[in-house]
Amino acid sequence: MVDVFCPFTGMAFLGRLEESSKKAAKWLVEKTPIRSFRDWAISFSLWPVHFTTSCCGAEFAAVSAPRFDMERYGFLPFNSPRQTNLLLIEGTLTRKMARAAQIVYQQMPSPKYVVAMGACALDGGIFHNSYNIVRPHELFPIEYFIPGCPPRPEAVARAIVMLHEKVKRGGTR
Amino acid sequence: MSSSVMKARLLSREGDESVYEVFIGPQHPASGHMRFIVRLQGDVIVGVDPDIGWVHRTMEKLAETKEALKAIPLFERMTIIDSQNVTIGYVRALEKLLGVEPPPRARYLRTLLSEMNRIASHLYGMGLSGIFVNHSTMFMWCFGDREVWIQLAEELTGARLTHAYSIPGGVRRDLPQGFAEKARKAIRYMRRRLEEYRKIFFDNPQVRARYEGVGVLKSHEARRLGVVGPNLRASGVRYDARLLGDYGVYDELDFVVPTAEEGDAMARLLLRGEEIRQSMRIIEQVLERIPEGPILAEKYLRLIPPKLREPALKEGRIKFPGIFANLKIPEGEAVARAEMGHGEIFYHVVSDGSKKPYRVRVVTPSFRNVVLFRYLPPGHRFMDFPAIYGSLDYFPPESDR
Amino acid sequence: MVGEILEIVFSPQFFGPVVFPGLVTVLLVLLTIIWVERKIAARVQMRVGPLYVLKPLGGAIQMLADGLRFFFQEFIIPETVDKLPFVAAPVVAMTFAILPFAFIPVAPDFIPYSVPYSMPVFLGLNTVIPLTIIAMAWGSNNKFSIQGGIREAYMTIAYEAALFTAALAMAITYGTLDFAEMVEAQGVPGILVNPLSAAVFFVAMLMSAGKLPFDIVEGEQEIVAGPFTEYSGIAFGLTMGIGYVQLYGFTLAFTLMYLSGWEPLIPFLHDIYPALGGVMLFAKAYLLMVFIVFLRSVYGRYRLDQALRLGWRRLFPLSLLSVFFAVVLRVIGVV
Amino acid sequence: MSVEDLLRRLEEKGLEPVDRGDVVSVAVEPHALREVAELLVEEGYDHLASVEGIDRPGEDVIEVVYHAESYSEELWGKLAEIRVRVPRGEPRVPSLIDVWPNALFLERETWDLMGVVFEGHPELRRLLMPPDWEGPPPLRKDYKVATEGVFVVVE
Repeated sequence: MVDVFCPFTGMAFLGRLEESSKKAAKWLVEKTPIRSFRDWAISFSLWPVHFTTSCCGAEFAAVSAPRFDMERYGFLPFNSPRQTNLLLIEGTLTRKMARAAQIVYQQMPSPKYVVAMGACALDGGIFHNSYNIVRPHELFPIEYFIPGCPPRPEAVARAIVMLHEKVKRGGTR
Repeated sequence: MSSSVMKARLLSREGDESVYEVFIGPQHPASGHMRFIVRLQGDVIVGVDPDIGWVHRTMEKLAETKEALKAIPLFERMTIIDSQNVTIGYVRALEKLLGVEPPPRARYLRTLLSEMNRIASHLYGMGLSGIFVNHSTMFMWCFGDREVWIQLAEELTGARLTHAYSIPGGVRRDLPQGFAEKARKAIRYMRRRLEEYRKIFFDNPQVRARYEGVGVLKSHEARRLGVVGPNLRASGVRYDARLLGDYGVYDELDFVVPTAEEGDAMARLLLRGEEIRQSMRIIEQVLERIPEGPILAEKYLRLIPPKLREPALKEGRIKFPGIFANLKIPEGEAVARAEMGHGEIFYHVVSDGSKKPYRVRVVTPSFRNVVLFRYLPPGHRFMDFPAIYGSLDYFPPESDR
Repeated sequence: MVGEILEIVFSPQFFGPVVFPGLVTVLLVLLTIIWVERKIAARVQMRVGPLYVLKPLGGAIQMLADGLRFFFQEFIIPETVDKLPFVAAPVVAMTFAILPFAFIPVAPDFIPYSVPYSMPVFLGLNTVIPLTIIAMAWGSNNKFSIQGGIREAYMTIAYEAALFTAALAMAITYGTLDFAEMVEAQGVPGILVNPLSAAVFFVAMLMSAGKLPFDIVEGEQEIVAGPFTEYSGIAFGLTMGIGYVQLYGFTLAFTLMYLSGWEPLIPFLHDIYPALGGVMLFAKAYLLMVFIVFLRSVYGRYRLDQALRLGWRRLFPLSLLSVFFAVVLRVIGVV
Repeated sequence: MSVEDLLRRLEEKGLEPVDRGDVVSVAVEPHALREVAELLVEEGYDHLASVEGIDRPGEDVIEVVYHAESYSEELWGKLAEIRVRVPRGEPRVPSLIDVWPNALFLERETWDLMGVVFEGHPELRRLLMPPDWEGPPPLRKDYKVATEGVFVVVE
């Protein structure tokens, strides 16, 4: 963030080149045709990060496996949080894991979404009185909760489709 | 090998400044819910420190706060992919304390679901071992075929994964109509698929190159380390908790406990395939021989009010009488062992005569296999590590409980 | 005025690098081949694959959605990275992946930059990419990235020697270093004349483009995404594309060297506009690419040391053998 | 290598083994623990199946229970159980990692969750609990968690 000499000071860029270019880019991205284009692209490219927090991961794997195949919606579990935009909390979040989940969430580039899966992620579920769990809604802004213990893959698929539609019509901001 | 040499290999090594430490997990494409601190010297692993506990949901403590029966669905969450086998041990321990034996039909039904779960669990493990060498087809095939067995189990019990099928004294539901035919069809399908797995995976030169001769565990080491399950049998030790005759009807059935001598990762994978074959044999025999009769012990059937008892027996669904949840567990102790897909699970239930167990100790197969992460990888290449991990069929929530 | 612009646009010097086989075609190939890869894998794996993004065409524009998403996503430059290589390396890598297309002839009278040694120039420009990948790895300042960079360095040395020597064999066979002349010299497709060289070139090509079973550099099961672990947004989109662009370039070169290039030429198309004569070349290269991405559903990943052993102990001696073979062919005067 | 041998040898040591069907149970003092463990290894109990602590605040002791298991066919159905009672205030037992190598993680877990100190264990670090866990070992009876009500209506 340095002041750059700019002959058009006061005309095009108000003072700081970097900041005003960011503003301009943001303005451009928020304009209607580009924004709806962008929302369309994001909605068909929800890539969850490879981050299994608990046993609901078994059903999460089933979601991308042949019978339920969420890749039809462009849903592709991917390696590093830097390249993904969806964090699926798969079941119980233990205290140890919650910290990792927070770091993973911070590492993800925006726009990013969180979907909490399972009764444990809702409010503890069967482990509501455990000494080692946290409720994910205290940590992240969560778009959708998926009830069930574990939720059936259909339910997970439905949540993803709902998120997909929400993103598509620009409902996530 | 003396135990001191073994101990030296087991202890974690910090290494000097030439060691390159890589943290694999908890967010990592190949770690699932755990972390490995892998110490490398060049490309060679000097030591691995498994850091578990990321999914520790305090099952043992919570079991003490619940009525004994309610802990069955709780323990299922340890190994959600294998929930009948993980709870059968607990149910057996309760049965020993309560002094009831399940009727023959219930024992057959338990065996049936156990084997279906074992197949699903092995498919899960084989699928993961595929993705750990980036063989995505194996992963997808196994997970797709797993759905066949999950659907069958759903038909039998009403739940995809969390069956809560065995209860002290029997099972919860009877065999649905037309189940035998569907199961036989699934077996025919699976036999055909296993051939295809062999073609694309087990005989694939790339897979053989990655798995053969990697992570060799010798027989005497496996004995001393208390390794369980297919990992033990692949090292040439013939031991299977099903052979103890403590639960199910395994002593009446004709099946083989496969073993392999090599003890490497490939042997562990092939053994899982062989166990699926044996499980299918067991299912066929169970469907043939299953006797007629009640599915809950007489002692508990009597607890059901008479006007509900007749429909319950007719429909084959047990609706729990209220008193059932409030069973007093007689004072005493019981141990039970059962063979899960991953290996042997051990339960020790201590009761002080109240409704809730005083202490439940459960040692899960994955927890007993954790030592292998210390023991096997040193000396291997870094890229062998996922192969070793994949071949061990380790399930973190089970280990952490 | 319009005529002049059109003349410039349709001159081989512009049309070659920018439209075909260059930038525009590269983007088109990128968009489709990744979709083809995912679709083939899905079909083998009893799935459907990308579909709902464009249902009538089976989701063919899935990569457009993914690419746009990367484009609009935040590009995070972490505090700990070395900013210049981190930001510049993907761009440089992409540039050097696209530059070689200027030296690829697509039809008899359509040679963008006619140099008498287009083959070494093409291969040489491709060897810059590993350096940029190492720069990315180093700039990322991430343990996984550095591991990936080291793997890239090892792999580069292992496959490049074999790749160049195999190509040399063909140069000896045809007596020229120019792609266009090679195609003209091919009465019989080169793959039949010197199958050894073709096999070595093919495997080395797989290694170079980082395709299965040699996607060791990005080995996600060990090192997350290798050198690209820290990249997000548009920069990751670029890094993801590099491998495919390289693959496209190599398949074109393979077609020119071993599969008799644009032959059989379709005179009707060639008469309309010379570049259209390259349709056969493109079709062959594309089919080859489809075959290569199909390998994803058959193979897993080899280990680093196994790949290196393959490179040094098998491919390199075999490539030397193929040179010897080419010399023998030349001496006895078969070609 | 048979159960009779084991019972006889334990009795020779002056202990009182109890055969409870599938378990041979023997109570020992902490100082004799290692000796008995080595005896069990000689008798074919080659690994541990479990190490656990049972908290008994009423008697002010923690009972450390070891279950040894064997992969030899003669001893399959019989577990060997060693019970050690240590004071609740200062629960210390010698580590058996030299005798049974796989006690490594089992003992570490028992330390983590029950607070039993295994003397001579090389790495008593947190295993399952978060590394910054403070407060009493969670499996002790004085660590209370909310209990469930009874939701079942008695018909």
